[in-house]
Amino acid sequence: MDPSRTVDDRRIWPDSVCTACGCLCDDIVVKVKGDRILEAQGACSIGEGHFLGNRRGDGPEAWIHGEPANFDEAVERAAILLAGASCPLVIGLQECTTEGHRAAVELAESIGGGLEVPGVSATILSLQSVGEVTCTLGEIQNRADFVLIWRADPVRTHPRLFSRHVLEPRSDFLPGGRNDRFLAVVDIRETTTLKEADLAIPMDEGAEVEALWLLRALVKGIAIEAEQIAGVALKDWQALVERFRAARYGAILYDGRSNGLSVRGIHSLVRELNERTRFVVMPLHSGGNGVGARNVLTWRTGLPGAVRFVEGQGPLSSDAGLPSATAADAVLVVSGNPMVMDNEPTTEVRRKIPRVLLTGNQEPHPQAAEVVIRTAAFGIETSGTVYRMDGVPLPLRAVVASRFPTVEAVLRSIEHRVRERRA
Amino acid sequence: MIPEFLKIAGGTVYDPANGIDGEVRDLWMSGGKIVEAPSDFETRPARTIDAKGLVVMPGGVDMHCHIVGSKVNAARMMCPEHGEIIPSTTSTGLRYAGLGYTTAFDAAIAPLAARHAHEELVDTPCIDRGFFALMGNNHYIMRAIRQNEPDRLKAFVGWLLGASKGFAAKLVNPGGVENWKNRPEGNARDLETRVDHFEVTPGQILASVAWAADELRLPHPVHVHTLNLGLPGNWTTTLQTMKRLEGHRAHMAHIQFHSYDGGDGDESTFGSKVGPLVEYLNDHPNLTVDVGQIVFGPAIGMTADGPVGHFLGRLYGTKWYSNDIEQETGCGVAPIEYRNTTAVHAWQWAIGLEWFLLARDPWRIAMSTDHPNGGSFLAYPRIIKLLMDATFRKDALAALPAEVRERSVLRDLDRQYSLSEIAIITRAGPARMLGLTNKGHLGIGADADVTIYTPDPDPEVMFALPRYVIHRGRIVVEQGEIREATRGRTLHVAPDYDRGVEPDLQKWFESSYSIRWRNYPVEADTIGESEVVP
Amino acid sequence: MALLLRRTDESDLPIEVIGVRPDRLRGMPPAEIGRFPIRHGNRTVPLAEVFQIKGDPSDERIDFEGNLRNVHRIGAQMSAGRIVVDGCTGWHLAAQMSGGTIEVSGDAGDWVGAEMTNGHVSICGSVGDLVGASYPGSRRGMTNGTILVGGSAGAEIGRSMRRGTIAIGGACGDHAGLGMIAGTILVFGSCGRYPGAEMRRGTIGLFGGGPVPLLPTFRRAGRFRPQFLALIERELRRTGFAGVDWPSGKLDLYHGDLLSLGKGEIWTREGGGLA
Amino acid sequence: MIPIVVDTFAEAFPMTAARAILTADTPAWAETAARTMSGYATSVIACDAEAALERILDPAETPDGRPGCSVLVFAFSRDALEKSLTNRVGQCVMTCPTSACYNGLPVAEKSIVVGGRLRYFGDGWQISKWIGERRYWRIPVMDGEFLCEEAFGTVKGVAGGNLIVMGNDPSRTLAATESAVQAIRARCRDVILPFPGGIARSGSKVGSKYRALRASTNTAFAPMLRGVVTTDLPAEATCAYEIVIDGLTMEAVERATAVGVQTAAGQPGVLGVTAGNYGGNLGPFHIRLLDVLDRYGEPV
Repeated sequence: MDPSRTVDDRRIWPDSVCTACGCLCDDIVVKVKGDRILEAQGACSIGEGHFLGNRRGDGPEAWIHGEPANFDEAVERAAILLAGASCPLVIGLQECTTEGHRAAVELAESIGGGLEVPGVSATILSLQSVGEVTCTLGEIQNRADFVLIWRADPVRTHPRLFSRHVLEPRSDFLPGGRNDRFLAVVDIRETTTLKEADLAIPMDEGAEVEALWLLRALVKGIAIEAEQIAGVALKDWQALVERFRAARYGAILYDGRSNGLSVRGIHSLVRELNERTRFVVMPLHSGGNGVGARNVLTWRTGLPGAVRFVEGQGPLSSDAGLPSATAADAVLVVSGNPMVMDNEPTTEVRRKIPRVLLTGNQEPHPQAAEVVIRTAAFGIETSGTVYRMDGVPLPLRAVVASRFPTVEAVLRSIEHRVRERRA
Repeated sequence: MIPEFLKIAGGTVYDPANGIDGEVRDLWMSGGKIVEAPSDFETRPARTIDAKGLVVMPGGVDMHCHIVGSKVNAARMMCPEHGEIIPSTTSTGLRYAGLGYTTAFDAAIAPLAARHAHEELVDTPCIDRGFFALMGNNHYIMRAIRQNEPDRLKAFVGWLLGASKGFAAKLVNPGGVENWKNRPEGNARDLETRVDHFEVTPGQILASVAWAADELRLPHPVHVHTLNLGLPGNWTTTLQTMKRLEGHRAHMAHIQFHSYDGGDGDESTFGSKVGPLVEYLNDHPNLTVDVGQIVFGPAIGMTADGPVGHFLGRLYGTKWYSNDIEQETGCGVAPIEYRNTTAVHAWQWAIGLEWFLLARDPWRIAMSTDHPNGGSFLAYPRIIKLLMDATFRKDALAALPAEVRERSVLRDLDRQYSLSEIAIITRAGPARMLGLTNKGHLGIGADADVTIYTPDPDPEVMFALPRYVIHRGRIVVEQGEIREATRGRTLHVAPDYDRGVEPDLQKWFESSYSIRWRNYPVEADTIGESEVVP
Repeated sequence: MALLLRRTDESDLPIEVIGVRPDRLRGMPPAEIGRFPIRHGNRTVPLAEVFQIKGDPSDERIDFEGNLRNVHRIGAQMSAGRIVVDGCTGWHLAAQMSGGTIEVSGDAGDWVGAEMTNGHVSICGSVGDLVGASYPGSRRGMTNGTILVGGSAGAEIGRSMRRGTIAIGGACGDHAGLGMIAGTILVFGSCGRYPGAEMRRGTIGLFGGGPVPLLPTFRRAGRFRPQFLALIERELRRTGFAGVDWPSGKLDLYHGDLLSLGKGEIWTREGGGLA
Repeated sequence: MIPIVVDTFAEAFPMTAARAILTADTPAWAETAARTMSGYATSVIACDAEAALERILDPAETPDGRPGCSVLVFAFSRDALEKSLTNRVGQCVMTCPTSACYNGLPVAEKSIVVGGRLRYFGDGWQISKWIGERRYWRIPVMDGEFLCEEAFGTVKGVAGGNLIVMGNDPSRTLAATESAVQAIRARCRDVILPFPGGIARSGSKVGSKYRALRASTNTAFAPMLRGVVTTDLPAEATCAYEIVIDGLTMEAVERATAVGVQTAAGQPGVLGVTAGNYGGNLGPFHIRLLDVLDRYGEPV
């Protein structure tokens, strides 16, 4: 369905989805002239950068060993590399739609490779050990009379989160909007978000886990003999717990990149709070479609995070599998892997493992990989389904055309060549 | 172009919808449909399956399972150790086909996440499929009831099914989930409980949505998971629910979980109240049920009934996933281990079988394990054996705790299902309950979904390993081997509704949801091959 | 006579020797052993393609030699017999084993003895993370048996372990005994952060001396000299765990994790105390 | 006058036996535990078990490296033994300062549960530990914790081995019997002498004129009844003392018997050494004195 309309020489796309941060705001009005975006109405500063940033569709469509190449040559080269590998790995996948993820799963299967969505392993491990009590953003928007931001700075990283969903909206349940809500912020430094808090708790760096364990103990009514924990007086923590108790529907939001025991601690705290009131937790994920990648990987293979295909077997888990990154003898990086700088040349160390890079970056470094293939810019030139950080699926619509193929198309081309070579 | 024919020759056909009970017949199919035998005797089929001595049935139809969507996927992420019970979409399709099933419906999808469910359905091979859209705690529905605007409600139900490309209206703990989202320990204990903020009752939601589903002439009536699932003494609520639905068609889901005797806190009073409930069902042709049989072993509790998820996680001390979905529903997931040494579990097992054996009309009771809530659908052959072999059943009963062994009426029930009755509860009946005129039978024009079994004295062996499974005229399985992973179709409805409701709806939507009205409906290109069921 | 498997190539691709166990290969003709399928990268190859094979496993013993750093799952699921490794192994050594003995002269990777149900594993060198741990999602780690490590160990050793003994001669990483249900973990070097987080029962002995970073949900009980540790010491010495400095004086006892039952105990050297 | 070793036999019975190793911080407390635990355990005629300290153990010999003692306990069945041992360990060892209690026999299929029953005293705070193949219970008590092994191995032992020392001078006869006791304790393993100081002076016979009694005084060896009843005492004898021997094996009892007979017979004032039996009808084991002297006695 194409909801756009044309006014004079401009095309106007209402309710467009912005993939710049995990909020996936879907109310952006994008105005386009030709293949140039003129305006992204409603977008925050990050979103504006995303929509209006330099898009340059010029230059070669691919490079092999740093030399310009055409698409077919590059696909052929990628297929040779991947099909010839004994232990290939497909990694990244945060910047494509469901269709790209599906193609990646099928390619990984055909080359007998591993497939990994980096990041968020702590959230998944926590889910697998204690579960998760969560909600869609609309529930926070409508019901949450108490919000705790735990070590995150959404005012900077998710600029419209408070105004659209978390703090300011009025609803039947909270007609007073911001006045009906209490905002607590716990962090280790002065953040922009901390300044907005009704209760701000600055704690010591590196003491998160102690603090969370303390809070859990206080919620459970276990006496703790200490005057201060994590650099904060016990009575201040107790004040926070009183706020927990007074909440009707509380929400704890934390940085989705957190790792270690603190994630399990936050999720356990929320579960324990549900013994006395309603509470939910939500990791604040970054932009792109990592949530979608994890979802697709899970439904296609039954396993989240990382899988591995071996001939004659179904998908095997490699969450608890093998040291994949070091074991690989060929790597396909699908755009959107924060671990890979696609505007820099590969280092000597990395070059030992031949790499193929698919990137929507407008100015990739020709030597970022052995084979670099350019793809349509994710979120602007691509259509399909993307998943918001709360798991809500949204339709992404290309607002301008690209001269480069989508990730999905490239992956399918490579898979096609792999199968041809095998046959 | 001359059509290609596939012929199944000389099989013993069980097609209860067409009154065929074990007759030797030929079946011809072409273009994915069952067709007349060509009048031209010269015509040779492209392939003939010699089915002499084999049993031929329509493909199986699972009308109530949980196989796709956000909560199933959350369960996969949470419980990789239980991958056998909640397999990938690919495995799910292949396993259904491997059991001779060619159609399955996911029973609980939040419309807000319908797009996700559809993406998984597209990736589920070998079966035709669809889902029921959750409505029991929908704010707009409750608002329309409070404002006494049945036409608005009816239009909304029509819009919601169209927008989500769903198949039927599903109610889960109507009103109770909203109360639970709204306050700790909130729930609805009976049909007259007040729903916070909305001033409506579960009874009103039940009756109104049942009415709307009938008015919209949906192929499948309102699909009800009523209040108090799994709680001792819940049978009274179930009976009240059935009574409240008088005058409407309705389907009562996983009735086993709603048929318990007993009182608060005292486990020794737990027991079966199938008797009065099945009597009511027998006398009321407007109602159908599926059983939700449990099987001993690991299972995953998975429900839109948020408070039930919390209850399970607490009861068994397991991990617990919960997801409140704005304006629409809740969701709970927790692993369960059913043990035949645990009295309550043994009761649940017995109660399911009591339902199968006491229900008079097999056309109104469907096979289900409420997969994976009562156990995997892979247990169907075992359950069939329990129904067809009274000795096997009594041996199984003998292994249960004394209080169940001695108090369940199961010990006095000698009924054994016939092959024809099995064909009814596993395909013909569910297809009819769903309103699928092309499924569950082998008459001319039906979808060419056929399962061919090798007869065996042990029904479990017979039903676990079909000789052939044919989906839309393509051979999918041959003696346990996958021949072709066909792409199935998504079955959905597109009811007519009064579009005049949309401006008000949009206004409400934009002020309540976290996404835009325009981004809510699922487009046709998301759902793959599909078919609108009239 | 033992079966000797010697790896000669130096490739880094992962090799998984699933099923190469004394209890499985005993009685197998040599040719069949050579054809035994193992995983090499994404392919299935015969054992003889990767290893030189000598001898036979009639006495239920297999010896591994050569470059084994990327050979994974040695002794996994083994139920009886003995495996002797001369060198360093990959991951999942002794995972889910139910009986028998495994000895490694060098290091081993992650998941040593994960979810093992019985048997004895001893490693002279150091090991990776998740020794005796539960696999993702699973409720239980090792349920019995002994894992002795001469060197140090990584993070989350004994995660959700239900029974059995893990002894680490050197240091261990963070979250030792995370969610431990019961059993014994002894560490003779320094210890990472938050030992015993969410432990229900069980014993963690942190004998490296110096302060121990305990969570606020542990409470001090006092200073004691428990007899059971003497028994464990004797048993470990009997099984060859030597060269560590057993504490001889009194020990400090802490109870926790109060968040989950609180019947676990952490013992530290006298004056170890809170970090 | 050369004392006579009567050519007769001791009649012994099978009994189920267990060995407890008791340790404590000091040898004195270990022995206190052992002696208290084996109190009122002389004869199963009226006790729940026959028990006595077997040996004082060197710290190097005990499981936890502390001073210790071993105690053997005999009863008519495994059930009776389990009950008796549990009660005795619970009341006499667990209560004893600093003590711990271990099984001193191999644990085979035929074992009894002791620590596994006493654990409930811990009121939910008991802790189980598997060390090697054995399970231990740690029960919190007021000086720390009482460590007790879960299961105790049992064997079919031999009880009722005996010898009777007869003499004409009570003090010299007693001294001779005492030296026999000392010799047995010093030189024999796997046996206990359950009577006071190892010696019984009220030997018994089976049955009684009173129906309620299962045993009564051994009239044949009661010197003051000479003339009224048939006597087994030599003419000059004015007293007799009995040593009862319970052992883990027949051989252990036989060796102890030989040591006892040989030692007693060489002492001044001893007129003869004999043994108690019931005509061979009651016990299946017959320990013929001359025979065991032949086999196990030291060359004179």
